[in-house]
Amino acid sequence: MTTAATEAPAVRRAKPATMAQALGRALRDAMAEDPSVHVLGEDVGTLGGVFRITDGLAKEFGDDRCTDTPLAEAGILGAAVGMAMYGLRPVVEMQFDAFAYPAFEQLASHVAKMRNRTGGAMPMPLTVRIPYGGGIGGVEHHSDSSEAYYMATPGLHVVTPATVEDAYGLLRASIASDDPVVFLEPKRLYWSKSDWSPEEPAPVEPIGRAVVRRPGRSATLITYGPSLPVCMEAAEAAVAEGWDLEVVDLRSLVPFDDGTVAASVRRTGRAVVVHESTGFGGPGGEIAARISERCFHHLEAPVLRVTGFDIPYPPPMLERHHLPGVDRVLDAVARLQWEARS
Amino acid sequence: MTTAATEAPAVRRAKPATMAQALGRALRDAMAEDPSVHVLGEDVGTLGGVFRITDGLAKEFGDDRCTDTPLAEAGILGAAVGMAMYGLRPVVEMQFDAFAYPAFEQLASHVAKMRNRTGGAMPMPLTVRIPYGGGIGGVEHHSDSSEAYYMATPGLHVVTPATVEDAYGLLRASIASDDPVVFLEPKRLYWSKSDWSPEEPAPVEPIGRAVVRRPGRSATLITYGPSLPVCMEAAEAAVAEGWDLEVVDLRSLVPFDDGTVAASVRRTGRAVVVHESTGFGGPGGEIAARISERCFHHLEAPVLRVTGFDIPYPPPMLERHHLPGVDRVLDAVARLQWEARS
Amino acid sequence: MTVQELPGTTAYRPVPPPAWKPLTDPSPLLPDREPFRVLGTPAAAGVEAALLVRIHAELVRGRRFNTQATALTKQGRLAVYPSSTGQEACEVAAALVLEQRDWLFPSYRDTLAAVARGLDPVEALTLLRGDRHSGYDPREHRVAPLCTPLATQLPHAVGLAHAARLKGDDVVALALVGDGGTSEGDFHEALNFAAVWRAPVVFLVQNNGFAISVPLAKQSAAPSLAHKGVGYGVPGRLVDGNDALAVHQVLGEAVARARRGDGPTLVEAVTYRMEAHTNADDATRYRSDSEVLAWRDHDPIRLVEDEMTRRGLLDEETAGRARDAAERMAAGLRERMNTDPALDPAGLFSHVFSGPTSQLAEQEARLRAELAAERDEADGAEAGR
Amino acid sequence: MTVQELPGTTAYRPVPPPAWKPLTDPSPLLPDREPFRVLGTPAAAGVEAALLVRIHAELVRGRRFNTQATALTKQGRLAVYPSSTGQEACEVAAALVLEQRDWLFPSYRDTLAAVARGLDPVEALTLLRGDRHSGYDPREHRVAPLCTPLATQLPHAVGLAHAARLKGDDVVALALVGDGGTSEGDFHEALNFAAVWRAPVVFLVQNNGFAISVPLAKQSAAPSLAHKGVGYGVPGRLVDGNDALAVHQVLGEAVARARRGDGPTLVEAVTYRMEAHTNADDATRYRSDSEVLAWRDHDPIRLVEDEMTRRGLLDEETAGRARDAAERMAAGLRERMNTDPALDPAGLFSHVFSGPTSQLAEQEARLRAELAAERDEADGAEAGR
Ligand SMILES: Cc1ncc(C[n+]2csc(CCOP(=O)(O)OP(=O)(O)O)c2C)c(N)n1
Ligand SMILES: Cc1ncc(C[n+]2csc(CCOP(=O)(O)OP(=O)(O)O)c2C)c(N)n1
Ligand SMILES: [Mg+2]
Ligand SMILES: [Mg+2]
Repeated sequence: MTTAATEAPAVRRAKPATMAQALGRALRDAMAEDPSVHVLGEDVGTLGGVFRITDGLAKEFGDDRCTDTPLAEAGILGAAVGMAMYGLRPVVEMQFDAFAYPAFEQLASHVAKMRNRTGGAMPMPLTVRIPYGGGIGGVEHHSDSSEAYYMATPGLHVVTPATVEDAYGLLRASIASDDPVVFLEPKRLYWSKSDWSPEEPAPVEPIGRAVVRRPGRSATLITYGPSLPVCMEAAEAAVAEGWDLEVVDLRSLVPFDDGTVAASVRRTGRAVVVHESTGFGGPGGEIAARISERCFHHLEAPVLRVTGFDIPYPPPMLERHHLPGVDRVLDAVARLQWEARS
Repeated sequence: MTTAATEAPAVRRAKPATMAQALGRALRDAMAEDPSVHVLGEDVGTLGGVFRITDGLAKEFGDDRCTDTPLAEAGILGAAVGMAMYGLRPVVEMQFDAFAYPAFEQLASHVAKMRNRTGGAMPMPLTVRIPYGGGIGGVEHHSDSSEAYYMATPGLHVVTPATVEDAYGLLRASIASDDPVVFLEPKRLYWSKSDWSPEEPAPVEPIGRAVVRRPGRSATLITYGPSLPVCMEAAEAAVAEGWDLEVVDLRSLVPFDDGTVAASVRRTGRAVVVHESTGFGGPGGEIAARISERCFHHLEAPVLRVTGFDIPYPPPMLERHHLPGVDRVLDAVARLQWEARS
Repeated sequence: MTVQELPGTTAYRPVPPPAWKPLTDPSPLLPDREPFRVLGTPAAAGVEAALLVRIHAELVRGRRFNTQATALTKQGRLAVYPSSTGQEACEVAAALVLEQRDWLFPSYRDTLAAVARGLDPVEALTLLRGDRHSGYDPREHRVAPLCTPLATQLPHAVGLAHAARLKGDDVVALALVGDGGTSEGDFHEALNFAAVWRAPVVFLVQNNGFAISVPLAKQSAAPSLAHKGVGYGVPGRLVDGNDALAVHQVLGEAVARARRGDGPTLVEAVTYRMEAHTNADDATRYRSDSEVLAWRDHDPIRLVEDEMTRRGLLDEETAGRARDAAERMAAGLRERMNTDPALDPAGLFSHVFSGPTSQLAEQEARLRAELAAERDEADGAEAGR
Repeated sequence: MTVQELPGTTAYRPVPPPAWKPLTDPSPLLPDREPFRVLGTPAAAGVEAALLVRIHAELVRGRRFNTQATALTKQGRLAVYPSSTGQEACEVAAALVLEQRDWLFPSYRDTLAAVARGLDPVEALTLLRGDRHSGYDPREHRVAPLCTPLATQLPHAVGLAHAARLKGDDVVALALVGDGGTSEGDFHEALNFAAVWRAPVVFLVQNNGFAISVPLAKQSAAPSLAHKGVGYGVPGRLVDGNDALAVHQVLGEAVARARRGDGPTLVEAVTYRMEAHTNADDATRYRSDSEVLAWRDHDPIRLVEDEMTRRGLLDEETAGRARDAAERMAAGLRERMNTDPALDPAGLFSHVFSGPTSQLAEQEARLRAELAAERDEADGAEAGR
């Protein structure tokens, strides 16, 4: 698969690009390259999506390639399953995290199982894009972090970018994948920027590889999606406290890159998992457990978790108390039993 | 709340009782005691449910108290929400684990959130009974272990009995609870027996307390529901290997009894979590992470997990390879770095 | 059983197969071909003056509520507001046809219906201000929380109405949903349950032409949304949703029918969303000004005022009274929305369950410690100044 | 916008509100009041003898398939079998009306339709034997996997038909669902998508009177399930589901309509499940023998045979040929189902994803080691004997 965008995009965009633009560009390039890629969802056509990710696609590729569907998420995903059965590569947009729940049965009982059920005869090259997480002042049901549900469903890949470049690269890889991918878009990073411009070809990132965003020696922060900027900021702040933190961006929750994570923790001996999803039953438990299993004798302290509370997502005016911020990350780092090493 | 069954049951049953009978008796006693308890679901009335748990209820209490609904799980749970809003205590039966998925939105977005959303004004005293897990030769979609989904949804209690007595006691407590409870019934234990008879009053177990099923000193097996008998058998078999295993039955995944679990692991210094749900993203990750956080300096070895594989549930003829059995539990115990202690 | 086992040689009898019989007569379930109207028809003359005046006052107040709430978004006092401007006839009629003991199940766009039913506007707006998900006790005015996940409130209404009937209470539930919401599976399941249970519930579809940007033609190919009723054995009624008298009458009949024990009704009110989806939406992306303009001629307040004028009921005093009441409501709302709501972050844990779990107690303690530290720091900073 | 801003004083015009127009004429979408029949009516005489003979042979084979599969459950060779005895007319007609390039979307009860379409019976039965979830390549005969979660296959059929149309392929999808399945939200969403997209898809509801124990009257209060069509703008057709010629004709017309590009059709076939829900069910708990008996007089094979007799087409040769073909199929099935399927447990990991993940590779290695150890132990035990 190549990433070369041979033609100029419909609209020339100035640097720097936002994550939203990178996602839109990834869709556009995928559609231009492969006529079997179809985008469908609520308001994705004429409006270009409520976050404008699909802006311009209906115009460029027509309503049949970028389709405003009736308002019914199970129907959307179910129809996408049928389209995939006929050889298309549907890319479904769910409007918000909690509005993917009506499609849960289609996802768990069909999307995740179709290939396995048919002994490989019927693959599901389908991408489900879901804006997720909070921090944008969304009203109730607009800020869920639902990644734990998808992680616990064998047969799905679960991918989430934290940078503008990855947004492009991982979405291209997800659409190109012959396996179904739940592509989680951290909505509060939609307007984050990077010097990368959609004019430049961006690397298509293979799914399943974590990346060290900041090398360090004292401890490892393991995170993904919306919490990466928090961890980067915490790592900078930690320098003043004498800690040199390594930051690992998972990028893909399934498959999980045990290699990169374990190598980092073995090096640093301490780890904190950071995510905004609720703690109990959230991704952090799995991640912490895996680290403990693999790095037990290298650990100077238990793997700690900094997460959202175990509560329904709060109303906007209170969300800042729920979301893990720099202070909570540093607090956790401070609790990593530093005296033990000496 | 009392458990006294003041009248004799409609049908005298001989000892020993099965878990299925205990569940049915719990429903009957709850309905007899509290006229606001209503049972609804597919085939629960005339047929008495496909597992016959609700057998006799429609006859004894009438169709309005035990209702055959149309075939639509979101509708069933959604209607139950409305019934609870009006002050009833609905008990919903989902026919099988995977057939609860259509109701996922109602569960995640309403059942779990209603009390919190309304500042406590609108509680959800609602029980959702879900037969779960495999081992009964069920065709596809009839053997899912879906507890991870419910654990990751704040606002829900998640309860699962492993013994006949607990089936009665925990179901009574769940129905009596003012909070919504996902009550997971290990279907392969439906026909398990105990000397307890439905004629005797059984203790109502408070939700949220784990119990030590077998005291031991070498290591702790932490389990629940369908895997308890496996762990008990493994513990017996381990005696021959010189291991005296403690077995903890969680009974309630939410709330989680950190006290009992941590006390046990601090005593034994080693732990294996056993469940048949898939490992990745399953309950074991959370449990292992909690133990490591709380008992780090008492641990002689990493907390290990023995779970189903990370695959869609296999066809019946292969399920025995998927389900964690005694041998896998003993293998894990053997890997608990026994040399380290000496 | 195989065919060989079949007894004898009885000749084939061209009778309906034994289990089949039409369950219901379909004809009375089908909507009329044209939306029902009162205003501008001879029937309008038969409507009591008092009702006309009352509805007019409620419409004026409702419109004012909509404009005030929209203004509050511009002032940053409301995070977002999905306006029901243009749909006030439906919102107001939905509130007026219910008795105190009845229940209203609003969707996220129906703050006005909740307010018209008697809810404190400030409490009704917490969801959209962002301080609380649902700032009122649903039991006080029997208004369910404004529902964001589309159509999910419909089975709730059915369950509640069913429960009331089982308890022998004379209670009707009225549930609101949009044209887009009718596409969700929950709509289907709710209608079906209501019909099978003969629940005293009324479904009002406000067909305002759009689901955000998606026009009705991409949402449904049905003759009308009211035609969905017959598929459940539920009568479907089509009404001009901007004709407040018509909506009031049709809903009133449906509520009466439910109260009599004759089961649910599906009402489709044809109306139009005059504003964008919310203040955050840009409606010019998907519809023309001329379409919006055409609907101005069909404004619900205007239609009522035309009739009042015709009957000499719109004197300066009546109009002034309605306007004044609306302005008082708006002024009160403005004032009360101008103060920041008092919020206790530690309250985040108070209502997850009926009692605290050890996990939540731990987390609450941690948050309280953080808040105390924050306060100390702030105090320190202040003292240092 | 407030009412005050509204321009001028144009009088109220009693015209339909601007956005509303009936999208479709409802009349042609409504089913007839009686199920459509051919057998026992004058129209039967017009049906070609060859078709009659062919359908008869398929029905006999279908019945034999059902009885053989049920027998296999008693011998422990099939874990479970949901028999379609009594419903063969629907199953067979569904297979016959499709071209090779078309797609069939069966529910869990429709093994027979899949087999009638050409699937190897042993491969079609793997789900129910328990060796594989779906033992055939869906693309080979264009039969989707037998679908267990009710109604979830319906949106798949819509999506596939839509995709084919977008690609310009002349392909129709026919999806099967039960009366109970129509209550699921997925039914609603699929019908609506199909109508809006004008997808070439046909929905066949086999109304066999029960969803396990729940009779139709507790499932729906609609005049008929075919009346659900109009709510989507989809024509609803009601047919006697035990009259193979009628089902064949109605489905054939629906398929032709879809092929012409005129969109979906909803067909309700009124039939009866003669056996229990599955061999594991006890139907005496919820229905009377007399009801079952009444339907014996309406047996689909019997109805066809009556017509053949009338026309002198059921000579011993024809009957014998049909019976022999059925017995051959049954004997082959018996024999092939008598051997245990070869299964590789390590294959559990092969098709979760297109390639192995490191996690699955680890787990597979663990299982392989266990299996090797088991084999060694077994060999050791053998050697020791
Ligand atoms: C289940 C669900 N899916 C998607 C959304 C996002 N959403 C909010 S409003 C809306 C459009 C609703 O249209 P309609 O039902 O016609 O109501 P209206 O906005 O016109 O009042 C959408 C798609 C949602 N709230 N819930
Ligand atoms: C979503 C879902 N809910 C419940 C079930 C369990 N179940 C299997 S068959 C059945 C009854 C189906 O009735 P109907 O649709 O009429 O089909 P029939 O069995 O009569 O062919 C039920 C409830 C299921 N398979 N899927
Ligand atoms: Mg609308
Ligand atoms: Mg049926």
